[in-house]
Amino acid sequence: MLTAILIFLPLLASVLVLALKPAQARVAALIIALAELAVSLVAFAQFNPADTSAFSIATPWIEQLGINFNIGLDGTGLVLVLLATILTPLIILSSYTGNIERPALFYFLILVMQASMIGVFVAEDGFLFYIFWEMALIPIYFICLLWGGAERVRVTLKFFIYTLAGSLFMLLGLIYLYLQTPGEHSFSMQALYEAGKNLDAVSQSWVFWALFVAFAIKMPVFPFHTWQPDTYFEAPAQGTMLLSGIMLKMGVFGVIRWLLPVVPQGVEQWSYVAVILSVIGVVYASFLAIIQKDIKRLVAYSSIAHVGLISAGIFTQNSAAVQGAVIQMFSHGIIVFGLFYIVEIIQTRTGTTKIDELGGIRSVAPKLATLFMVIMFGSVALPFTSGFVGEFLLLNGIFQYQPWASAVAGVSVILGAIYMLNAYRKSMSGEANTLTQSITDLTTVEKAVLIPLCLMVVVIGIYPAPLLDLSQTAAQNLLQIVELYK
Amino acid sequence: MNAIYILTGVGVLSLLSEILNFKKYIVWLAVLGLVATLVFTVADWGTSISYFNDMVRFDNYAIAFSALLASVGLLWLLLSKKFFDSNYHVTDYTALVIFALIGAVLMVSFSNMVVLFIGIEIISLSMYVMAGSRKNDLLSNEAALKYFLLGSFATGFLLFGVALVYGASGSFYLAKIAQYSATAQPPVFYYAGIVLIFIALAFKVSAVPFHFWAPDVYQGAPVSVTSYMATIVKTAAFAAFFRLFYTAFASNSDVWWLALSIITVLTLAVGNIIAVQQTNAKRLLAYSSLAHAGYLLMALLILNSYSAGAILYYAASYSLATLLSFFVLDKVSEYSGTNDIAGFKGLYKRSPLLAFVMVLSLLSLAGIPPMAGFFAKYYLFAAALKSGLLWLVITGVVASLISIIYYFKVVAAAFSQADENQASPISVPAFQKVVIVLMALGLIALGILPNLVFGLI
Amino acid sequence: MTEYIFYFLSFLALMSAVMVVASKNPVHSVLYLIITFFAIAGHYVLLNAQFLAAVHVIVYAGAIMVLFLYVIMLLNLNKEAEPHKSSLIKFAAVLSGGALLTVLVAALKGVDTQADIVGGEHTMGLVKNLGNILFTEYLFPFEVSSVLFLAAMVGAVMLGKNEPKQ
Amino acid sequence: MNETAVISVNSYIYLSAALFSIGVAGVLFRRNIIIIFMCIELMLNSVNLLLTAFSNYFNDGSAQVFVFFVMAVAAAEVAVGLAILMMIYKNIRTTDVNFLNRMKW
Amino acid sequence: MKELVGLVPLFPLLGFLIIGSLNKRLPKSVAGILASLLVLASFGVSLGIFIELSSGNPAPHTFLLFDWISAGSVNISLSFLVDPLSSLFLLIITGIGFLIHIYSIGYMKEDEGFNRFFSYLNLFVFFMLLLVLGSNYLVMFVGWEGVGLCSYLLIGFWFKNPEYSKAANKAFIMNRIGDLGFLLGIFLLFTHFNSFDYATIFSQATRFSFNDPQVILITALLFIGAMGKSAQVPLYTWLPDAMAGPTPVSALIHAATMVTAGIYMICRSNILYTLAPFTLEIISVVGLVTALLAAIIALTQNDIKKVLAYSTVSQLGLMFLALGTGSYATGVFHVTTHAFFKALLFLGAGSVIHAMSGEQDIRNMGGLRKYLPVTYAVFLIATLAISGIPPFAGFFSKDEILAHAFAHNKVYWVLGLAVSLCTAFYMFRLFFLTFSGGFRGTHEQEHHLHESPAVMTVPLMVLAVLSVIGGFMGIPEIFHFDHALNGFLEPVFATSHTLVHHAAPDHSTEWMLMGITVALVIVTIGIAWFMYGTKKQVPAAEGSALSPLHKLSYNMFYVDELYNAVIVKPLAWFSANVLRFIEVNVIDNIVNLSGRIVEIGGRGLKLVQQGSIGFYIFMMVLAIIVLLLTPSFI
Repeated sequence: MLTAILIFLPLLASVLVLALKPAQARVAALIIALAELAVSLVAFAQFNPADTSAFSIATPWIEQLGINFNIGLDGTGLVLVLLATILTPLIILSSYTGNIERPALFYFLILVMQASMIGVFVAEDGFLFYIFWEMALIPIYFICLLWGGAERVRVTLKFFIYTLAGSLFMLLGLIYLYLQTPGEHSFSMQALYEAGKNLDAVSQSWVFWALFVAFAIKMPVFPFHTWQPDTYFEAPAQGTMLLSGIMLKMGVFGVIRWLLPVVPQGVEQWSYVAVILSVIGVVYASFLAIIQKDIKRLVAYSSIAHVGLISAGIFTQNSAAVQGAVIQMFSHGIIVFGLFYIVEIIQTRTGTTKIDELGGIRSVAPKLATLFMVIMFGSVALPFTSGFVGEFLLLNGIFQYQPWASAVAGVSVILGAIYMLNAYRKSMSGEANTLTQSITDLTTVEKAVLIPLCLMVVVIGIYPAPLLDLSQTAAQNLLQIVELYK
Repeated sequence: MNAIYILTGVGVLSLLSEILNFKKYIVWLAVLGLVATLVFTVADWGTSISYFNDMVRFDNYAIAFSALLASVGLLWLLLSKKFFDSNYHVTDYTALVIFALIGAVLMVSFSNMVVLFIGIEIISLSMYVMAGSRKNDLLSNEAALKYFLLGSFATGFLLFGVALVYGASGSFYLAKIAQYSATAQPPVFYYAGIVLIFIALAFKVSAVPFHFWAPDVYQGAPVSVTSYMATIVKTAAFAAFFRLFYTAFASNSDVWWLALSIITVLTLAVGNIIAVQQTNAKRLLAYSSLAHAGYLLMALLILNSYSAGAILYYAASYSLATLLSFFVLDKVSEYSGTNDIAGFKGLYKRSPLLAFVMVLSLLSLAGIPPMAGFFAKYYLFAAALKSGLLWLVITGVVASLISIIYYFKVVAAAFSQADENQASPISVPAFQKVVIVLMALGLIALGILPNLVFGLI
Repeated sequence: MTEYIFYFLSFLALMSAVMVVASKNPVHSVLYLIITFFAIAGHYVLLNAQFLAAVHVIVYAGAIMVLFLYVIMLLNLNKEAEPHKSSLIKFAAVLSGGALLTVLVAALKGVDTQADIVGGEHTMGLVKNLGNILFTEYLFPFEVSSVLFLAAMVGAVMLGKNEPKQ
Repeated sequence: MNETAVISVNSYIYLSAALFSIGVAGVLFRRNIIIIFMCIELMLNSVNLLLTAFSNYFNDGSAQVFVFFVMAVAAAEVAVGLAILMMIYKNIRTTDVNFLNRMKW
Repeated sequence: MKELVGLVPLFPLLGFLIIGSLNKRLPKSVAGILASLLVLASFGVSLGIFIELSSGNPAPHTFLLFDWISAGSVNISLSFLVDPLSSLFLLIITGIGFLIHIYSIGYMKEDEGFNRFFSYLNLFVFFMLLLVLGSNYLVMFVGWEGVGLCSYLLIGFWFKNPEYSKAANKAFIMNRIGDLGFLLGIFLLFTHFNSFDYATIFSQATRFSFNDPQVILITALLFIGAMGKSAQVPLYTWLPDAMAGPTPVSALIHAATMVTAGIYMICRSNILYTLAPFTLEIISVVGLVTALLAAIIALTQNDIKKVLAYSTVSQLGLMFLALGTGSYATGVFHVTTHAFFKALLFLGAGSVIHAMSGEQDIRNMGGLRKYLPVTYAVFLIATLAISGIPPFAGFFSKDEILAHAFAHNKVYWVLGLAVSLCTAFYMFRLFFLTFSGGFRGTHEQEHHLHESPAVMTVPLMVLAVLSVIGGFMGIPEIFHFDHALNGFLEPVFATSHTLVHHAAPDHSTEWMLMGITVALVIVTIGIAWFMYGTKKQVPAAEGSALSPLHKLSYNMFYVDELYNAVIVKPLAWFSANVLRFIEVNVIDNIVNLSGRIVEIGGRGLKLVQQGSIGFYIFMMVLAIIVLLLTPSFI
């Protein structure tokens, strides 16, 4: 029941928001998001990794076609649901500073987006998964289109078509699997798993690629990433946060839930390619991040690098790495959100995101600088920040899979430090210049967003057990399935 | 059958209304008539009766499509109220539209070639006239001329084909032809006949390369008429196409399968690719409608138990979305004075409702979940994959991707800043507001609960 | 004997059909078309479809062609005013017409037997029989074609009528 | 005409095909709308001829009934077609079929 | 006491949390004292532990805090290991840490970031304690990176100066290079032992044979980490730059504690290293090269802190030499004594700089003896200690290193000796230039000269005492005393010692070596005195012509420039040109190409729709002909 509430609460409430006046809309949106957070926390409190049946709902939806409204929560899904429900109120809150035009529509879209993404994380039916997957694309498209930067029309279109291209092939893959289910075809997750594992190796490879490309584009994994920096750059801050903070996790989640267990042989056969691509992406994006002149693009490339690591880790099919991926998704979500928010704060105050034009902010806005630093160190995966736990588990997992891959991916540990620290130094250190000398330090709202974020970064870094425990069973089950059908 | 009676009555009534001086109410009368048609059609559900020596057969297929046509006609009437109000020939138009609907119903229910032929001709003749109904507008003239000349040219091929098929099978009855196809060793000219009929119907559904009339006619005709042609005429044509080929020529599918494959791929490709180039929204929608013909052709190509339902569902979702988008286009061009995409600029400011409706319908046309258009395509893709037509599905997928480009052009325009001179708010009559909102919700509802429709037949 | 008549009529029909296309003056075209129609009517007679032949002459030669003539006269088109298509297009037109014919003939050649005959003791074409079929079996299309006529009539009237200036 | 004349159905099919092709070629050949229109009538007539031949071949009247319908439709088409022609002529003062080509691409 | 080990890192953590969160709201005086007291409390506990361990209860104790990361087969607990090695380091860290805290109260008095400084300092102590206390490699790594963080924070403490920030970045990034090696090393350990715990790994390590490639790889990777942290060639260039931080930081982090983490790590993993003599050989060479290179550079430097920084690098090199020869305890011994006298040197230098109002160039100093008597005295002691004059602390430890080097390889000894001589020379050069002769600075500076307050001088004096007596904890056997330190540390290195027995040089050789060393050192000091004490030579001013070798040394062998030209620039060029090209012109172009195909296709195709009916019909007829042919294809 809670699972259904998680989906429908924001979905239905969003319509309400649409009808409200601007001032009411933003308050209402925040309240709804907080209510949603409360629901997810209740789910978290009640969650028992060993028995998740309490969260499952299975009803036929389009019975003739074997399409079901099957939803449920497992550890992985819950972590991501938590991420979505934690970030959404913060994202809404973060928009309070800026002057959003047409707020009702804006918050409506954010809430629809949230509902869709949660739907992706809880769907246990291939068709349902696909529906939510696509549904999430529409609001973000409009958010980018309506509130984005100068080049938004072209860039968002490219983004939309690119990701849609991927997901349509995923749809084909899913349909193919569906048609392989015995008797009256069914889209239910179990049926698809069964169908997938019974395929011969060649078909599994085809399905693998059909699905992988979709997820790879979403994450994005090199070389499917070129939509991403532009989109992040053109999107409004909240759009970027949604995209990078939650939405790209859909891709990773897709791999965990809808790729690895579906075509184990295909994965076995091709995972090395996926790992290689991911690892190339890690280093490649890191190098590109170093030369970025714009801090927003820098963060965008850093995100590609981080996600590449997550993706590589998952494809090693090492249970610790999968858990690492899950916690890293959470961590990356909050950190990248924080980074983009800080970029947004800097941009609204100075009007620029060019690194070279900034400088000396630390002397005029020490609080901003301090929180930025915490988040930055989370991003460079310093121990005792949330970034470390995941990165460590991932790198270790990759190492056990293929040592050199880990060594190459590990270069990002250095490169990450280079670009983040340089960006920080150039923007924060030194004497304040004409652009930065008059900026004000954080407002209450901004603090309300950033302080919880930084606390999460540190607390998860020191005590990740709750999140790790969530994914433990899920990861083991997953790998059991994979092992079983290899 | 009731549909034909009622519609004929309404048609004649509307002609009389001029004489009897109640032309003011005629549109509403027609609306009532269509409601009655709908009700009486649906009431026959499941009966499958053939009438008049098996000239027409109202099986579930026919009833479902008649109901669809009646509903679309009803909605069309409601949305085109202005077209009638502003027109001197209101009664004639009403009559023509209703007559065309009769033709459409004949096309979905025929079981004899003669009826098919007459149905096609009724609908075509009405449309020739309607396309030219803006008599002093050269574009409208051009549309009428092109439609008429090309249409009657195609009729020639239809007839030749029918004659050849008759010449081999000795009957105009679908059942007998089917029997003949299945059992006999037909002469080659029988196949030629099938191909000729096929070509003529491909023309009616505006499949590439017999599509040349469509963009021009759609662009030149008044928006309401275009909307009628793109929905009702196209639905009827596809229903007829499928009915004929599924019942009569299914066992000869090897004859027309290659031809159909070619034109399906061409239609998907050409429709979408050229649509990207359009700056005129009306013409863009025309090409879009062309592209959708490609998807419907896919359903023919698949020709399995999924097909009929797929066509019905696709036609329903497509018609709803198309009606809506043409309605918005009409409103926008009325206020902007242009059919260009640029006219959509600032639509969100000028009328949020219209913008929303437009977006929903375009999303549906583009096939984005949870809109009905998505499920329509999904259903087709699934059916095609079931038949092992991977190449077809990939073509469809690529075509869908291309279609995003132009649909989103309009969307982007609708949500961009308005030009100075195009900032006036657009007003929509209250009842039409209700109608379009209901239709938009219908698009979503159809998408979420597709089994309301596709499983019917 | 019948064969000769057949060949004569066929020749007449084809030749005048060609002339319809080839004549520069529209009025000539009309006249040639009328000749074609008469030749076809002759074929009908040959095929024992006498009633059809009569109707054909009345409808086509009597009504339709008169209508054509009327329009041509009304629009004062009885001169060779037609702009000429370039010879390339003409060539292409003839070529594609020929190609179509070839393809059609190729497609039609499979008629099962030469022995099947046309002519003979057929009474099908009599009014009685036709009337019987038309008003029993084909009653529905017959009635429905009234809708067609109504539509055509309304349409034609509407298009032809002058609208009051608004 | 009750002698047993032997003319194969084939001959009629060829004749019709030839007439039909001439009609098609005419449509392609001419630019005058009226002539094109007449060529289309020619095409329809070839069909009628073919149908009648088949009717005789099968000794089945329904084909001849079909011919009636074709005639009816042709008449209706002519009515509408000429009305359209008149309407257009009023506006553009020409019967050149290619004159109206504003809408393209 | 061992059970209370949890308190040791807790106190400084508390200090960081309290001071860091209250920041400016806390009065400066309170912050300084609170921070110092908390470290003192840690010191107290550490001392208790030390006493307990040294008084006959040397059994290691593991203290489990909580399970930190537990995922799949990875199980990492946050737990502490108390054994002689860690307890010794605890003492050094908290003891010297405390002294430096006290000193900083005076040194940083005027700074507006006073509270921030102390919070960082406490954080550093916390992480350093974590580093040495961890009972598995991951906790060590936490501390390892944590101290790197604090180092970064403190080097860039005066963030308004962009150069300082750059130095901080450099330090962090160079450390990260090492850290990657370290990380890969522990991954490889995990591959073999499926654990990160010392206990598990060390108990099973002997299943590797000597010089097993895997163990060589593991130790080499770990050593890369040590190179970064302990500033060894080639990753040493950050340390001289790190002098940008406040001087107490240089003393604590970049001399006494953090930079010795590498030595600690290798000692901790001594079993693995013992099993990999090949790696040990590498370590010796790297240590020697570093020691020599840094010593040569230090000869010509004019910045008082730079000299000390290179001296530190050089001394660290010596420590690695000791480790490389397999004498881990000696390395630890030198770490300890070095902590005393190098901290003292830095703090003394701090006192000088404090007096000179921030001036660091020794060419502008001179004759400070009379202005800063206390500083002068302690600085002299420290200089003697580092130069290896008996009986000061440095003598014993350095002598032990040289003796082991001699036993291992004579060449090492010769080079080690050269390093010692250089050390003596540059230190006395520094000493004479600073304290003897006449004052060479401006009048203003001269007017301002004053001895530092007691809060600064008292720690100096304590350290001076330690520098004098510190060596006695490890008196060589030839003096007929027990080597207390060796005995104390024996449990840690026991396994290594059973695996490999290092033959100590016989007593006569040792006496001889000792004699040669001391004699040469005294001669060197004499030369230095001659050059800078009596002749009052002053190093050439900036930009004057220098001999090639001098120039090379003065410019630090152009290593930074070399790195820049060979690594940084090419990589930047590669990213900016090659990768960017691939990104924009290849990958993105391929993506855009699909769009362009549609675009171009559309432009071409739409021309077919050319508007005239004649053409349409023509196209239709053509299509009909083609389609009519299709059935015949089948």
